[in-house]
Amino acid sequence: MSGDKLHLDHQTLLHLLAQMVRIRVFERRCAEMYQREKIRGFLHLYDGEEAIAVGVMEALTPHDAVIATYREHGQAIARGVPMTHLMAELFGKVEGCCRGRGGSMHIFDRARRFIGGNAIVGGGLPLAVGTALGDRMQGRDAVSACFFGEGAVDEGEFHESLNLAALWRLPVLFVCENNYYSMGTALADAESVTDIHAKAAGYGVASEAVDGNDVVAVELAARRAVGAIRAGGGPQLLECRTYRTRAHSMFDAQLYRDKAEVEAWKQRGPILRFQTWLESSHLVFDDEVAKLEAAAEEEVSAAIAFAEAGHFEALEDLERFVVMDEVPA
Amino acid sequence: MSGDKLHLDHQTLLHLLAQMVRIRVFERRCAEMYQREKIRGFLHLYDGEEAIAVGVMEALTPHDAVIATYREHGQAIARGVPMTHLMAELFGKVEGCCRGRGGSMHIFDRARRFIGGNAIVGGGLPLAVGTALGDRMQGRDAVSACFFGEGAVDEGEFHESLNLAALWRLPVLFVCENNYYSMGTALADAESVTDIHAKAAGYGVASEAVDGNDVVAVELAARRAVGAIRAGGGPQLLECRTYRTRAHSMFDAQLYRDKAEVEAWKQRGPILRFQTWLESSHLVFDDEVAKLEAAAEEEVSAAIAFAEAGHFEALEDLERFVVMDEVPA
Amino acid sequence: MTVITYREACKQALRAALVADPRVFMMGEDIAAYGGCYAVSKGLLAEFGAERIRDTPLSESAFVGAGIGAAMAGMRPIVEIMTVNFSLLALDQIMNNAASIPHMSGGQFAVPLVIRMATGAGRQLAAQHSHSLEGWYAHIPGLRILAPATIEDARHMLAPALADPNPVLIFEHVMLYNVEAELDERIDAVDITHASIRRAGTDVTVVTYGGSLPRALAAADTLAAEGIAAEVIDLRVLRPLDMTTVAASVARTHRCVIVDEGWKSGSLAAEVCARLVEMVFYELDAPIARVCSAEVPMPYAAHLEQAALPNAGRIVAAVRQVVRPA
Amino acid sequence: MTVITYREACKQALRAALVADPRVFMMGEDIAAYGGCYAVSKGLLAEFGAERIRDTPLSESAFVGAGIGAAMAGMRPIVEIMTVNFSLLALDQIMNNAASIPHMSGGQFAVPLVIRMATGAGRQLAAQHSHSLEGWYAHIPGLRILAPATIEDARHMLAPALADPNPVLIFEHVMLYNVEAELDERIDAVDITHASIRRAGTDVTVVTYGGSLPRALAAADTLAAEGIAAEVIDLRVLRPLDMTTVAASVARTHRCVIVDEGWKSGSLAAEVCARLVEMVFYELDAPIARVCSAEVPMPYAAHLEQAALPNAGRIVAAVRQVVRPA
Ligand SMILES: Cc1ncc(C[n+]2csc(CCOP(=O)(O)OP(=O)(O)O)c2C)c(N)n1
Ligand SMILES: Cc1ncc(C[n+]2csc(CCOP(=O)(O)OP(=O)(O)O)c2C)c(N)n1
Ligand SMILES: [Mg+2]
Ligand SMILES: [Mg+2]
Repeated sequence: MSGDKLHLDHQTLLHLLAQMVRIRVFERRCAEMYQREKIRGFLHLYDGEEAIAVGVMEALTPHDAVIATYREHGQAIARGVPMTHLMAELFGKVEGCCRGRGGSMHIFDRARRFIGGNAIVGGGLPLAVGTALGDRMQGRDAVSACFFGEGAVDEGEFHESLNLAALWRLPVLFVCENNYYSMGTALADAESVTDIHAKAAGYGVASEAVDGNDVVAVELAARRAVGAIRAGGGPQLLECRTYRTRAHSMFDAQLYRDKAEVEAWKQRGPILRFQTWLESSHLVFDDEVAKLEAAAEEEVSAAIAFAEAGHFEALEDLERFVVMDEVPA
Repeated sequence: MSGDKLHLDHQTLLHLLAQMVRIRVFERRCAEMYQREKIRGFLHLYDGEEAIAVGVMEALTPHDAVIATYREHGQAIARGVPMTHLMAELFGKVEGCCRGRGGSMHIFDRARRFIGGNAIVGGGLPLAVGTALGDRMQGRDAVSACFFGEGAVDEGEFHESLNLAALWRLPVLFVCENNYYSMGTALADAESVTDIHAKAAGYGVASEAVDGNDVVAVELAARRAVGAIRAGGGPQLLECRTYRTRAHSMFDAQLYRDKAEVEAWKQRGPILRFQTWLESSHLVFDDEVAKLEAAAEEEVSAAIAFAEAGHFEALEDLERFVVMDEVPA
Repeated sequence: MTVITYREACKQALRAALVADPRVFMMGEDIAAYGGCYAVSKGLLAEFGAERIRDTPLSESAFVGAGIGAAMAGMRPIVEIMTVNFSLLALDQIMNNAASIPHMSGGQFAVPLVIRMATGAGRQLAAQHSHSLEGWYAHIPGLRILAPATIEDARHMLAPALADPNPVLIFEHVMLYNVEAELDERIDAVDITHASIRRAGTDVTVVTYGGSLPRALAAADTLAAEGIAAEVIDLRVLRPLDMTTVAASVARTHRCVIVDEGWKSGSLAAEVCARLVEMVFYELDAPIARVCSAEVPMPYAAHLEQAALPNAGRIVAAVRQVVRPA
Repeated sequence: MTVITYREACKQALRAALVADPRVFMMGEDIAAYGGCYAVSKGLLAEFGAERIRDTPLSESAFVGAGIGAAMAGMRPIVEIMTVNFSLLALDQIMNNAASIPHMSGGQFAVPLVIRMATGAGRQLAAQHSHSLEGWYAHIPGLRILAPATIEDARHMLAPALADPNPVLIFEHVMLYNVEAELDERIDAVDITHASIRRAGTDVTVVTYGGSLPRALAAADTLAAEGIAAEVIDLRVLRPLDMTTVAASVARTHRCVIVDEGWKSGSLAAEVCARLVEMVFYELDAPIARVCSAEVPMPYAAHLEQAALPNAGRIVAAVRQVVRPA
């Protein structure tokens, strides 16, 4: 699979589905763990948006950097962060990828160049400009993929970051996950122009809007964008239009939207759609889907067991890493 | 004079010239006073840009609000702030419009709704959105005219303010004084897209670029924009293209630009051009120009005398107004 | 007497303000359609409409600046910054405009603006969502800083804040919203100038505010059982500080412990300590002690977070040390 | 021995750092083509080229954040924020990213970033351009804060700052740039951990840093003529504070005056005072005094500005009061 064309072979298709299912199952169990008070704090789930993380991540290499938001379980899983480390993090255990200090909103995984998990809306965009600058100055052929919600477009950081990345032609892939709401505020109540990908023109940044619920479309668009970046075309903006079918966080009564709207989007959910298409096109066998679902369940159960068995960091270590002794190699 | 048409009668033409000359003369004497150490701190002169303040201000009424930057002597004078109060302010005297606390960068004049004088690049834009909002909520038919340099376009505040003003369709006239440099940084080194008025499209804000060295063109464009705002068309952006023919401030060696470039722009200076046109079109008599120049010199000299004769605020009053006792009526 | 939550008290205050003065309006993120991140403004949109209860884009700098401008244009805005954590994005507007314009303009303009924000830790929201910066904001001349710690203050501080011609920042601690208490309906106003002695005592003065008040009161209970009578002072107003009340108390008790959820270095507790040294040094029988947050970005894990925060146990230990040094 | 300006010392430090390590680069507003707002980086563009000496747009939040990202990607950026006054626009990046990511990521990422800024008043730049916030920044865990007050520190603090795996903020006082002094060429390194006794004395400890050091030394001269031997300590490092040096001095002199250009309430001076109370309370023979800036947005007029700032006269008066109370 490369360049502008996807070889939609059997394994690839199954892999895309499996990745989305892994995320979905992981988060279903997260919600359960939240109810059981194993997970606390803010928990932002990704239901309905899985195609974006999965599609984009397929277009990246391990050398690339990924910068995400507080709603980043999907990106982390698609990027290969082990579920065990992820779940242990959510449980606040020292075996978690951030020793339990970060929690759901701050997933970091150095080995996978997964650089947050940022809970300040828009806060990750400048960082991505920086990793791209650092990579370029060191002659690395790496892209910095920066995920953010359409709410981040309201922030000055969006503007400053797009301009800086474009001005210096840095290898940044800006991925806007437009799910039409920032918490309870509808896009049209926050942005005077709701066509986000069109805003890129103000910076001379090439952009594309894509159906964010279509994993193949996302992957294709991401490959095009990453290809353009690697070819020296400067930063690119990908607007993925999608919908969050669950509440914003675990504290949201969803007063701001209709049940019918949510239902309609559920019917267009990325997993349902892709799976239906695969099945109706006879591209997968029945038991393959069941198998990958079972595998996902098993993987998540193992992650929960791992997290359960984990330990809480020693209190003496509370202040460790506030000041670093060295730059990790 | 009203609406889209300027009645270019004799008095009007003379008035426009006189206003520009008043600013020019005022500032020439400011520079002198700076050399004589009567004025200190940062002093940012407006030479070459006078047509913008004068042209825009003609389109406003006393009810409108004006929000400016640290380079605001021109706006203040065109708005009617008495030169005496202005010069006394620059001298740090209590007779100054801000009792000598603000200095050159912070001219305020409540009676004329002149709301700064803001030395943080971009810092005035949110304020203008706010005065426009406040006016609108109180049913006032007032426009908030917000002046800023093209450097402010780099800042997140530009983005946030244009969006908010457009979203709420507030009566803000954004006036970008594009003089192609922010201190020593050329526009092309700061903005990936240098066509500033085009950026307004990202916010659904109507915009126009105008020759900022042509006072009549500026006034016409400002009248169109203000007319559109008063007609309920929401905020408008006016990009006035101009050039600062002096140094950025009194500390600038101008390493970043060619003398020839400056010279070329001087030949296109707003006063020179307008005056030449008036004279060659026989729209003014010779002695009229000399008269208004003399009047300006006299006014400025009187302002200097006023400032000289002024007093320094009593030290006991240092902390006065840090906390206000009441909202001034 | 009715029992209400702190959240409800905040809401009643807002509603009363909106009813009382047509110049009052609210703006902030998710205050309208969503009902407020901590549900404080739930219902106000329906009652007052979208002109006066305004959802804003996620543009902290712009809408805080717009609040300043609207205040200068004659309105009485109540701007909500969802939580203090996001206020850094608006700090330039707060410090360089709201706090500076009155003085810098020679008194020509006032900025009668109220900014409310939630503050504090304790909900496992981790480093970027657990700041307690109200004491830090108290460094800025021109601002008045309020920290309602009781239902009464939550209910009544807003009116005088709106009447103040100066920018007032109100910090509501996230752990207080669900606290319930009786609201004495005979009281219909509070001042925003004085500290308040929440519990009288003779052996030591415990100075605190906001979310730490319940911790300090709990500590005082424990200490009472040991025979140590702690006087607990709620600062209420973090700027300008009412040091007269605090110093008078310390002049009686001769000992002082300051409890503050801010990071210790550069905390408001340091300022209170320094002022006491300036004012009543010769009355002190023991070093002044501080119980503050550990100097760490707040960790997510509950046990680490609790270890980082001031709590009754740490307050009790600090008081014991001050009263009966080992 | 050569006599150079503080400005030149800063520039030499930058040049040496750029020569020593290809990972080092600079970015900031007007540092390249213009040569730096205070001319510190003049000439570096010609010497090192536009890749390593980068003019940025006026986007403080983005380019500071970009510095953080570049540091995490292996570079050693030196970000210049033209002056501290504009740093508020980047504060979210500084506090919520630079200072938080190492701890929050469980030690996976360091942020080896240096941010330089000019600070302080004295040039009649008025309220928005005269802040002295370095002491305020010292509140934030995860940062190291440096305030070079001497030519030697201006020349040599940068190298250890770059070697530090943590974000380091360096504050250069605007009134120091033109100061000239001899640079001892036999000294080729300084530490960034200790305070320094700039003048020994036995009667009182005067603690200060940055732009106030010359004022404190001038005051010590005056006091010496009156027979008061003041020990002057330059904190140098505002976070973490080297209180060992300060406390040891106060334990000898038993008296202390702290001089700090920050606004008094919530100043670094308050923190130093509180620490001394915690550490050497029983050694104190008099209340600790603070000489800070008046709590006003800095006025433009020279006489008002000077009245608002700490100066030798106010320091002398404070010391006299502490040493021989009226
Ligand atoms: C600067 C800032 N302001 C406000 C918040 C509170 N907040 C958390 S998530 C959120 C909504 C963001 O919406 P969007 O960017 O569209 O992402 P989504 O949650 O839809 O994925 C808000 C307002 C925040 N975290 N940071
Ligand atoms: C936020 C901020 N960053 C930097 C500065 C320093 N500074 C003062 S004026 C200026 C240039 C601004 O250029 P522009 O907006 O184009 O206005 P001009 O001076 O050309 O009129 C800069 C960088 C500042 N005052 N505020
Ligand atoms: Mg969204
Ligand atoms: Mg300019």
